[in-house]
Amino acid sequence: MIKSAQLDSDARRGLSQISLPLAFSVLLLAAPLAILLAMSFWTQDFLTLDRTFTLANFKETWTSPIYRTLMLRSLKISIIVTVLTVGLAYPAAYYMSFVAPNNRKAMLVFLITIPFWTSYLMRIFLWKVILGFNGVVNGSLIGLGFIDTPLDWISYNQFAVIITLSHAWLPFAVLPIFVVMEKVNRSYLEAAQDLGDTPFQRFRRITLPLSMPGVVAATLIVFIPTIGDYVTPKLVGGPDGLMIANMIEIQFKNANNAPLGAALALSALLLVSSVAGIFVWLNRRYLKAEGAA
Amino acid sequence: MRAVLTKKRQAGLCRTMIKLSNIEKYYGTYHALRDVNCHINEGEFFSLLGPSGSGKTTLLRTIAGFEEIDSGTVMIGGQSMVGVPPNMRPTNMVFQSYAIFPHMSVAQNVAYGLRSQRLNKAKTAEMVRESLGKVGLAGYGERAAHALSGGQRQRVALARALILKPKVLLLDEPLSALDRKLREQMQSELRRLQRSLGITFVLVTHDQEEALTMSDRVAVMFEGQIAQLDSPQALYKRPASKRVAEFFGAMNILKADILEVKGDIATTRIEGLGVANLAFNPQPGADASSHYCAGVRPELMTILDDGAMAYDKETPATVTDVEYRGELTYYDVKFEGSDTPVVVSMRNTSNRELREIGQQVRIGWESASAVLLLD
Amino acid sequence: MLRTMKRTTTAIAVAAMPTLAAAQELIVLDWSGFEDPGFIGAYIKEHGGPPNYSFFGEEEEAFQKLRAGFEVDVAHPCSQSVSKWQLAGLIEPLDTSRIDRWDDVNEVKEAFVIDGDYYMLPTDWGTTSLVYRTDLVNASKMDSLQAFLDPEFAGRVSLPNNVDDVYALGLLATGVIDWSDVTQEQFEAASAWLRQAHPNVVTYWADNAELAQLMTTGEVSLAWAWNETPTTLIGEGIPVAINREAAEGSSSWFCGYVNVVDGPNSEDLMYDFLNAWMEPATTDYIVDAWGYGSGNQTQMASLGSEVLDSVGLGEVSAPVLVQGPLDNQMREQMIVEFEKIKAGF
Amino acid sequence: MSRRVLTMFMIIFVIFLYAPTLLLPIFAFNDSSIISFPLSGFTLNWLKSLGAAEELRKAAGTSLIIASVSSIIATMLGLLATSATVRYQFPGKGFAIGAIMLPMFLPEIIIGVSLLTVVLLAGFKLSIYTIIMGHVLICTPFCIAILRSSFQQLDPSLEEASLDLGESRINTFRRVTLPLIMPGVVSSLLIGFTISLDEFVIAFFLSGTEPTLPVYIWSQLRFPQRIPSVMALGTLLLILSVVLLTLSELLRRRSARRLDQKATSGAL
Repeated sequence: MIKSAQLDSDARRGLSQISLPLAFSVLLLAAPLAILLAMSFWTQDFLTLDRTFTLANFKETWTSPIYRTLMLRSLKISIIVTVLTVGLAYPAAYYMSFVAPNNRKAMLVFLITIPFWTSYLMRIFLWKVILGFNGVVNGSLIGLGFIDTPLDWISYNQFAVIITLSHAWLPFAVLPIFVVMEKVNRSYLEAAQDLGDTPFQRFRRITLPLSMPGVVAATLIVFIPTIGDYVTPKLVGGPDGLMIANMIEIQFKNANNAPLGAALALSALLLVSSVAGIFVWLNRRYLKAEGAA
Repeated sequence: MRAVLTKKRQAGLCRTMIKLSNIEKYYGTYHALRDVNCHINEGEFFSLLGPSGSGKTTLLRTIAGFEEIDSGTVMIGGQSMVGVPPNMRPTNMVFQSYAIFPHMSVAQNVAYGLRSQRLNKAKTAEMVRESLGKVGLAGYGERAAHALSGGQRQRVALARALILKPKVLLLDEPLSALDRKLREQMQSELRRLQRSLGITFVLVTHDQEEALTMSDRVAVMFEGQIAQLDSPQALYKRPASKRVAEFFGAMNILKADILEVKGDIATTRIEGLGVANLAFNPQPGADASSHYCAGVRPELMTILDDGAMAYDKETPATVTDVEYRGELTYYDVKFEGSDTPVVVSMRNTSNRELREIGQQVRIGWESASAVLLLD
Repeated sequence: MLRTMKRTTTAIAVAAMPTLAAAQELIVLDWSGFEDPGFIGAYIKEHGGPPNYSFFGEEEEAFQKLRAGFEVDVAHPCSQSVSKWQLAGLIEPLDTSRIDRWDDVNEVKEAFVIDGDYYMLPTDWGTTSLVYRTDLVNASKMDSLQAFLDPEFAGRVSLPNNVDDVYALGLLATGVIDWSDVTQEQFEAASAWLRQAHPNVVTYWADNAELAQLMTTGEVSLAWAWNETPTTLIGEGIPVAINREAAEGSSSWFCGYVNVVDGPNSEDLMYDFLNAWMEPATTDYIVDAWGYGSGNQTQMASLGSEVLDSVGLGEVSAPVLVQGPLDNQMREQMIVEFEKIKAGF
Repeated sequence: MSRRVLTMFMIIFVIFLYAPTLLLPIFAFNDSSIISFPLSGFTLNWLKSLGAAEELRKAAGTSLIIASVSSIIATMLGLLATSATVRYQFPGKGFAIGAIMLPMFLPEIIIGVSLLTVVLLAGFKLSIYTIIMGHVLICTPFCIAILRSSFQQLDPSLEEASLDLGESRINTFRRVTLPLIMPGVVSSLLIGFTISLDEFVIAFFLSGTEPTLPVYIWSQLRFPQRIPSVMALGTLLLILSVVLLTLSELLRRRSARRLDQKATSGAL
């Protein structure tokens, strides 16, 4: 009936609790962000920064076809990876929370994170072995007589980037969904069934809306960092798999054009935040509609 | 024990356990508590009654220490509670949701608050057993919390609070989640428990019947204010305002004009009933411009049989509707010169016949049973 | 064991006394793997143990880290970084009189002279050349770099994901052998050539392990590769051949140690370290165990052409584009252009 | 969805997760420095070479320490931030949470270079502490994303009940809040651990002379003499973690049996 928040002492408590993590972030991150922002309005000639204000970097970012192509490609790959990852993670989390016996849950959580304790570089090498020319997939397909010559569309392209990235982010998507599902009060499910829902209706009307916060968290956890990944496209992307982060990376390093890199990074940040924002908004609407129905 | 307290109270000796003075509380611009003042006595069963949103839970949580007030003081046992956090207050609470810790057994829940007392295991177990026994859950200690029924959860919540021997037990609508039968059973159990322990109970409820049956005194709250604070009987008989009156069962409300006030007697003209002298004590917040009306409970009026026993007042009326309800019959009647239907309830006795619609009757009533209500 | 314990104590002491600890241990910023004691046997013998290493994966990252103020005594970049690092004020001249075998040092050292001072001691080098699977491509077509453009090899070609090696190829293929004064037209011709080659490329290899993987499976049958890769592959029995004498030629690269300004430790230690690298024993070891050339020219020559040819380091008659220092503006253009080419623009 | 379908899905899911990792041992014992089929033969050389690869082993140790400490600190900061934002209203809340979540949005190279500048300006020497600092910064947003949902679904009256029963705020957190959000906390620790263990860019910029395993491995890209040794090391670490997991599971079962207690309440 009455919310316990909104109080002076609570406000103080909230502030004091957040002060430590906030101070940590601000102290360490204020500089990077300020530098990034300032730099995006400057220009660089080899090693010399020209601190005259200009919008040229943003103009180049938003008009040059190469950046637009890379930006859209990154967005596309990130969205596919996110959908794939969250789509696969959801039933897995569902299994862990609703099907697996209680005393197995902890073990399952560890089980799905352990493979990710080996270096990413090693995993990429091994992915290439799996997807590669004489790799596990092709070898099996040839061995089974499905194909005669190795498929070459499964490595060194966007497909390989998508597979590798989805795999890498799976545990990060499973965990948030699992955590939320663990909190779903089991009596709601019984209530729904009691009120005449079929298992599927019950899933759609109770489990899914209640686990939505986890899906949102998982989506953001996968989507946001994926667009910034430059290692995977560099190592498995081949010529058509490069993403915007590769370009940002190059501008900051080899190309000695940090200002353009900053403008690209900020634009990518803007793009990611808007897409993430739209997603969160759509989700709210969905939950509202679900609640009203 | 209770008898002693009652005597003390009669002698004006009972001690104040909780004193709330000038309490104001805002949520942003919403004025949640408006100048709340009241005393709650030691050993008293005190209820805060009101519709939802009236501020009763806020007031309870203010006593417990969960809400910070914007001005005013809370004293418990003679000590100011300013800056005293909930865990340091001599109060314990039974939450509306019961707040049973789901990861603990019943015994662990009950023993929860004992930890700071650093008792040995045997002593703790003994106290838990005793406390569970008091609430009728002997032998339930090893049950998992989530395996309990609603009534059992409530008992665990009680046992968990009572084991700490608080000076004040706060109950936030503890019975609202229970079914009717269980609720009635728990009402009497709570009452019995309170009597046997002698602890001050403060109960929040929106159910007037619950408040009337259980409490020594009830504070009726509307919109963040205490509208009336009195014993259940007085509240029923002498509600101070139309709102309070309507909150407690049926009351016939008729327009009234005060013609003259002499001391505590007001000569009043009541719609349809004529002029009568009614008891008058000005309500706080009322002034010369305040409007009043008169209220009479249906059971305090009678349809007079021919030549029946004398009533202070008699007024002719016409029956407009009859509703037979077994034990009672409700009649809607209209007085001459009034359009307001008035309900009269009559006990059905073996020799009493039902009246018919359209029949002319005489209504007997006492001027003492009519009350002046602030409009 | 004692060393390990000492290191551990140092690590703890670092927390307590940030500036005092590790005062007299040389700090080397290097590629990982170069902490191999075989390279600096003399130093270890003299000082009882190896120096402290800090590792980097890309020169540009090392550059950024040094620029941000990370203090080391000596670093290990490759030839193209020297002038950039010097311009950024990160490195200072070497005192050649303190390098015992200075006269034996490969003459490429002259390429690292800026304003009369020597800035890098070349210590390790290799070659980049045409490498192919003998069982998968027709050897007769492998005598020209134009093979990379042949549609027959579409999807079977891998080029380095490394601007220097790639432009060395582009320039060689368009007839430039010395890139020290490459003109804008030559650069554009090389870019156009690389753009033409791009559709044939299945991927730009990032490292030897990756290329070795690709060539072993046969996904790549033709590559522009470091000499180390074919050496490894041949050692594993994979049918590959190296052609350093393609008509247009091949390339060579150099890496070495530079003297970082404001190194926290004594320069004596640094010169001991550099001298250890110039020991003949180091040369023998690096050629034998790693398949790289050594900066000690004299000792390299003494190994004999048979040994050197077997690891792809021997003398060749075709032109060699030495990846010496390159005009910084030009290199920057190459970097930007290469990114565009890779992205298909 | 029927249980059998879900169980089948889970089995395939786990196989997919382990797909690349299962090849790890193969190449750790394959007698070739090239990570590729066909296999050339069995060897223990790579495993033996670990004995000599002192830097590699040290790097692995450093990484484990950094990952453990970072995940614990990041989870603690995440708990503070989450509890503040989920429970309380206070001015500047949006800004605060935005600032804390920001590292998730910024390119790592930016974070790396500028952290290095900040750290050096502040007069710190690069060490495992500076890496921990950087990793805490980037792990905290992930921890918050996980912990947030845990907190959101926690009934606030449970904590109030504890306070009301006389426990202090800290003990309330320990006895009531923490056990109830345990699945979230464990997941947060695991995510922090996993991210830190595999993070390269920030670790590179903030490492002094004690590299982490990813820094070491990534910097070997150009001269990959020891990739199979790294595979051998990965195999050992994998086996170690599986053994530890099995061991703890066995221990848990035994103690559960001894206490004759069926694990009743929520997961972890």
